[in-house]
Amino acid sequence: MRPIDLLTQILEVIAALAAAPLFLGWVNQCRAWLQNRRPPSLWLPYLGIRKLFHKDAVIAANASALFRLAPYVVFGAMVVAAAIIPSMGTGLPFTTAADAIALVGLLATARVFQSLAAMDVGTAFGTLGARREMMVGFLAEPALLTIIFVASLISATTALPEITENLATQHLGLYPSLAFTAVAFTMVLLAENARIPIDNPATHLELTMIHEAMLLEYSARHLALMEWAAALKLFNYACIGFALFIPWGVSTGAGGPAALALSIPLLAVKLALAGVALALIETVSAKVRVFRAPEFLATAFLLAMLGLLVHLLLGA
Amino acid sequence: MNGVPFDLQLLNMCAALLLLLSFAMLAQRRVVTLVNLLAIQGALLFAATLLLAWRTGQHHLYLSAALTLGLKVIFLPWLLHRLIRRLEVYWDTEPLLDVSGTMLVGLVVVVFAFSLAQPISALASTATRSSIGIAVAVILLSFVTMITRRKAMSQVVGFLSMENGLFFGAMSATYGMPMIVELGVALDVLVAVLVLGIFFFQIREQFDSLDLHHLEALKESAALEPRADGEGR
Amino acid sequence: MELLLLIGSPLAGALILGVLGSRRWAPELNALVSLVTFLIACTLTIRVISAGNLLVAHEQFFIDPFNVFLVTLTALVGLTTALFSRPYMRVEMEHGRLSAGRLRLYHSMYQLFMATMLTALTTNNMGLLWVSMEAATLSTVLLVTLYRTAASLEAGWKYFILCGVGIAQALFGTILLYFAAEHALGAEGVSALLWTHLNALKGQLEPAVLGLAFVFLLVGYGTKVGLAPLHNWLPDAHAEGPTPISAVLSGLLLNVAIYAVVRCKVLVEGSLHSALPGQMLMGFGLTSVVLAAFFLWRQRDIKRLFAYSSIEHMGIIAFAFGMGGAVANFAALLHMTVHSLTKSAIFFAAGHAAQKAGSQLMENIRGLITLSPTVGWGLMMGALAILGMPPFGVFASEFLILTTAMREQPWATPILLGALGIAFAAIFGRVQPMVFGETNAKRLPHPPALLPVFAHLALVLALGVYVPPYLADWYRAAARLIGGE
Amino acid sequence: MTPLTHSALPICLALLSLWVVIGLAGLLRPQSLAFVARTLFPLGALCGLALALLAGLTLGAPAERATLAIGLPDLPMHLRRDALASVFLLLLGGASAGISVFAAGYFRRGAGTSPGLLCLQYHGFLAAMGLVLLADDAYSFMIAWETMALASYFLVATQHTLPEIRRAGFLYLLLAHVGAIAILLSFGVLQGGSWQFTFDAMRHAHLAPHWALVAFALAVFGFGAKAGLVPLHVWLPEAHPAAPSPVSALMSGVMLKTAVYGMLRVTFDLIGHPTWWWGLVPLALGLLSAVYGAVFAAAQTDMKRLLAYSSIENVGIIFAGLGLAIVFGSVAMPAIAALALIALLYHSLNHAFMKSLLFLGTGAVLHSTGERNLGRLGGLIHRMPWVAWLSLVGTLAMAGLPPLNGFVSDWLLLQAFLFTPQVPHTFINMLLPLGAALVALTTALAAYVMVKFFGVIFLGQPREGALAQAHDAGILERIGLAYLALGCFVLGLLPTYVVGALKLVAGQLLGAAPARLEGPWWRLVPLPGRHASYSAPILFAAIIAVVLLTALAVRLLYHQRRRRAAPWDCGFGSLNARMQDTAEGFGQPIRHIFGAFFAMQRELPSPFDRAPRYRVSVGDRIWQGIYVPVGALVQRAADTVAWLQQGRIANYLLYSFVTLVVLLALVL
Repeated sequence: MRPIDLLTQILEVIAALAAAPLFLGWVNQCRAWLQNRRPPSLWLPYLGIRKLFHKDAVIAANASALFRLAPYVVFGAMVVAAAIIPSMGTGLPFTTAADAIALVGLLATARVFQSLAAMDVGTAFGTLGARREMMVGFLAEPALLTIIFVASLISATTALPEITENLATQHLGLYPSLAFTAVAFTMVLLAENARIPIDNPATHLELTMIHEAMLLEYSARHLALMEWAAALKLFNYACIGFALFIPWGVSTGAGGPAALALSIPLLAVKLALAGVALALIETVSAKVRVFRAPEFLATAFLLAMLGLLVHLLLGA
Repeated sequence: MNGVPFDLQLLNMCAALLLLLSFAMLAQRRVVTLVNLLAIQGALLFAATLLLAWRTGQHHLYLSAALTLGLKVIFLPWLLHRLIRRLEVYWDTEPLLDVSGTMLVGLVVVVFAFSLAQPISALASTATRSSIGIAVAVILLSFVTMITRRKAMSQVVGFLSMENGLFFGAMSATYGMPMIVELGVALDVLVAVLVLGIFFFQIREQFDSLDLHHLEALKESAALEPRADGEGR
Repeated sequence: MELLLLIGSPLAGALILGVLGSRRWAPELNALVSLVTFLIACTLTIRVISAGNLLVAHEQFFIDPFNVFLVTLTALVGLTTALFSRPYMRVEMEHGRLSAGRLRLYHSMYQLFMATMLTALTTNNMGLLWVSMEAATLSTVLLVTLYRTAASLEAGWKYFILCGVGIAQALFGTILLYFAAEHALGAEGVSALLWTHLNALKGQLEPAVLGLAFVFLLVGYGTKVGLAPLHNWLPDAHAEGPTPISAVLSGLLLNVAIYAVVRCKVLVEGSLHSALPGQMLMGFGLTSVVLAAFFLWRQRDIKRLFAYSSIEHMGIIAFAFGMGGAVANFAALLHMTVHSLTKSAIFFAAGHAAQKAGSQLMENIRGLITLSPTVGWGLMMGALAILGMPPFGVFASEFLILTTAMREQPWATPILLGALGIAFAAIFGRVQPMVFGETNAKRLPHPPALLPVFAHLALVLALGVYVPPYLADWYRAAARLIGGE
Repeated sequence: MTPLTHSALPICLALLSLWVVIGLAGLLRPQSLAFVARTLFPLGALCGLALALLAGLTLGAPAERATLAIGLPDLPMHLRRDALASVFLLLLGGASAGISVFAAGYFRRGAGTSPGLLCLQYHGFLAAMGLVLLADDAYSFMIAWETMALASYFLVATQHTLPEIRRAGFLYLLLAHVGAIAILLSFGVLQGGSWQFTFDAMRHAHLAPHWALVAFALAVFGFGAKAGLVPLHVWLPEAHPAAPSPVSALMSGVMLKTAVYGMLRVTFDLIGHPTWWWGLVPLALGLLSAVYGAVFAAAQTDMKRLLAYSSIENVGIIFAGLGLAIVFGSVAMPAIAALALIALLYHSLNHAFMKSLLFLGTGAVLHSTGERNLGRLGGLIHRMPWVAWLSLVGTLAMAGLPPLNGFVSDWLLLQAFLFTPQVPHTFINMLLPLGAALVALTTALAAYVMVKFFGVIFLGQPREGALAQAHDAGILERIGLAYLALGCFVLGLLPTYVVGALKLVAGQLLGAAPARLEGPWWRLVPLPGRHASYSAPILFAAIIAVVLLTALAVRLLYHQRRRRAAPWDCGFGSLNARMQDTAEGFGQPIRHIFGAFFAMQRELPSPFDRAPRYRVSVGDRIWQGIYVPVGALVQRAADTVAWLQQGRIANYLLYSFVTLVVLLALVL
């Protein structure tokens, strides 16, 4: 384990923690522009989180310890996940502890805890949100796994850094299978992060919301952690996307400080572009009814499996 | 029939008559007459046994002839007549098959019986080998009789005539069985008839009739009503 | 000597009980006589194990491994049944279903029946065999009608006529046998019907005649075995008689009948040198198993149910003997043993159950386990045993029979297994609600004496996990005798 | 150690017979709970623990044989203990220890079977399962197998006064018996002409390929019926809920695994060299069962039925692994075959612990609330914290979440699935990744099911007033639950050791020498030379660390002020318990998406109903499609046959006559 790798590892986690809200803010800003609204401040998420941390926590009378434990677990899972995803370099020492499948498992853990916490108080919205979240989850998770299978079949490993390295270093080739999976991945990303067309982060319209419904009972620091975790989740998904589909620019195997230094601005650029794209999608598409959500996700799942088949057929 | 000694002719005559009697039983509807026919059958059997005994000079045959006389000619008919009088069963109801049909079946059966007896007669060393076929025929015919009857009494008569057929078969094939067996058989027949007597009275007091259609309650083909609790399905 | 005592003691018992059978202590006397018979049988067995086969009374009687174990079994079950009938018949008297006179009839006929069966088993003379078989029918016919109900009379009548006619066929078969024998070894009269002699020179017997003889014998004795389609008297007779009689009919008489069939088969096979007799037996066996399985599916009367199960098992045994060979014969003998033990035990339990419920209809019998645990468990265990559930002995024999069938007659295996499956569903589906479930009847004051049930079941269980070597050798010897080289 | 390795088998036997003795001892004072439950059951638990330890220690020891003097005259009872048997003995002993301790506190006096008899049946059940694993000839195997079925049947029928329980018991025993018949036939084929029914003879018998196939198919049928493989699963959701909870735990956690054991024994040990495409059968059936079970579990409203269906799902996953192992093993890829085999064995172990844990949890809930219907539970985490938090462990494990044990086996299985490109059959290359996708779907569904299970029972507001009186489990029950939960953690956090042990079995079954484990103890590498790795301890530590750090940071940087208040009711009225999702409501998306699976009847209230009620019942298409028609067919056949017997003596005479004539014509 080289010191540079350790450095990369630390940098990545810090970057994730720091930049996640920023990314969220950026996306919101882009959306505002595209919708001809005055954009909110880029730092708004930070301010919100800071404010929440200062507030008094109000907890439902019949909330159990699980309710208060959940935010920490969710947040922790997201941070650990951030440490697994090679967003800057592939020589991450920690990634030996968990491969892509474990990463999906981590995300699932976060989801389960969030849903359980939402059911804990026993309000109509909490359970409703939990149910919908799990519904989205059990369709999105296999889709995500299948996407990862394609990538790992291409590079004969399930370790995320090696997939990235593999895809980044070999000569630029076209992978039709990856085209399919890229689309599928985008859909999963939208669904998992409660974006339009599955959910609308900007509204509290009861009948349609999923993610917000689960957070209704949370306040103050717990809510702050949840929000932050949500931002991290979006950030992580974006990074997974980069790692799988546009891996170029991360500092690979023997890459020294220079490569690392180069990879950071590249990451920023990717994120910026991703934010624009996300905002664009959310602007042009309309939110679907909850009943339609399964179809949307099933499509994603099928696309992923299609990608799998294409890969097996064409060997690419 | 030239070349065949006279007594043998007589024997064959008896055999033929036995067959005729079985046909008569097959056709006969009156219970009393049935019993009489049975008695005549017994008498013929007695005669045949006597002839055979005299011809072959086997002494145990005399004994069995005596048995036949006592049991089948005198005792059983007497008993049956008595039962009939006590129970007032004179007529059998219409058989399941009409007379001509029964006769036709009987004919087929006889042919079958003869072809059946062919190999046996071929081997038999006895003088009466030719009548084995008739014995078989008598057995099968009384079987048919039992099948076609509805009154308990006439079924019994059929049963007894079957015993007669067996006896005749034993006679004509092997000049009778060993003594101990003969005695045993005779004893069994005797007991059987006694048991029958008891039976008739029991049935009578139960159903005040000897018509067998009373005795058709125990069967599987009855439609089952659904079981109390629908378990086991 | 023991042999004559063996037959003599029940005969004497029959005479004595014929006179004193209505006394208060008559049941005990009955049991005592059976005990004596059993003891004699045991001494006889020991004697045979040590000294080998016996031939006595001018060779009219003989003992070889094949019949000696049946003799012991018969005496044993006879004893336990007498023990069981002691309280049972008393209760029947109290319920007013029996008069003293009938009880006397019952006792003396019971002993007579024992005597006839023992004679049939031990006689060396095919003619005497026939006589005693007929006598067995006659002695039980009046027992079947003991209750004088309409149903019992009908049952008795059918029993009498069908078995009478059947047995008549057997007589003709015997005559043909005698004829063939005489033809083969000249007119030496008496000895021509002795099985030992016939067996000695079965090779010379005339095949054509023996073929015919076998058909008559098979149809005749097969009627008493209850092989379908000759079985129609069996369910009625077994269901309508008093329970002890059902027990001995199912447990013993069927064995004796099949014993007779097998004796004949040995001779015939010896002379025919063809598989025809075996095939006939197998055909009868399969038909019985399949038909019985389907009949079982519709039963509502508890004793009828188990009567049909007897038909099924007789079918299995017939099939096994039909296959022949050392293993199959061995298995068939084992199956005869365990079946008669289990089935009589079941009838004991079922009798008590019906007595408590006051009805033989199964939907009136419920929740035995709360009503009287011993009866409940007895019935449940018995049913499971008869269904071939390990570790009971029935499974052991069925295991051997099935595996042999896979080798000898693969085509028949699926049929057998299917029938067994259906029988399982049928019987178990009816026994379970009788044993378990709730009942509105009140718990019994005194538990019934079910020692015989559990004694039998224990034996069956023991046979399932361990067949003692001497018993095994004994079975092997018998199997060899029957022609499993 | 050495003395152990040479005398493990006798000790195993001694322990099994000790179980029997304990059971019989229960008859001494059948009515005394203090004696039976508080004394005998803990003894049984110790016995199980000893068995587990012994099996674990002697796992690597060479196989031992023994021959007892009992059995059939020509077929004395053969016994054999090898690595495969040991693993399952470990499973049996380990899981049953916890279950017995729980049972000691669980059994109360009540209706149904008396405690003493229950004790006999329970320990007889355990001993029979042990004997199944040790049997080395067809006869003793069948005896043990059927005794196992019988004992469990009686345990299922404990509450025999309820008709539906009797029905469940009947269905169970019937299917078990049919399955046993198939197994018997399979052995009959396997002996391959030697007519020796010892397993050794079967090992050495050379079967023609088609006969081997027949034997395999029969085995799949027979053992599948016991394992609850679709479409032979119908008994399982009836029988498991019917039994008392410790028994449900035993049946679901341990007994189903004996079927897996039998499958492995027959396929790899007795048949030896399966053809590659045979594997597709268990693979397909397994995947079908997995999805089917998960979907139905999500739709259940009875907590024990839910767990029963989830057992079907897990058995499905195990059989899928079996299929993989067969495929890879027969195309000469022993390493990956071993991986699949390890995955399925691992999953069997995991399932034994987590499913027992959950069943016992439901048992505790059942006892304190008398309620099995999810619709009348809720909020129990406040009333019974022990049960709730321990069950949470099982829930997470069952949902396949890292770092608990459920995830490890899933991970191994997926690794095995993903290693197909080298398979020489393009067909399989196509198929297996799709299978992987299905496994992923199943795992995700399992998470859904488990959230429903835990959330509806333990979280939210109590749906019934009576739940306020619920009390937590007793001390013995807690010990049992804690033991099993600990098992989940150990299996989850130290996978390298478990895999190392399981490799021995793989070596025995596939003939491949167990490759030395590479990498340090804390890192699990699926295959030598694979760069994917998973380290449960580190991952766990990392999460804990981050959580603690965050908590610490929050505590240091900010205040800890906290207020309790009524939950937010959106401004209208006060919230009540009926506003939360019911079990039906939680299952709605599944019913919506997988509607094709169910035969649903729904009663929708009309808008004018005074008291609107929504009712939905979910039926099983397979039951209506296969079992009902078969029953009807037999019934019709029986009715037809019954026509033969019309009670007319004349007909009977006619039968005899015809028979006579026909036979005579035959011999003529």
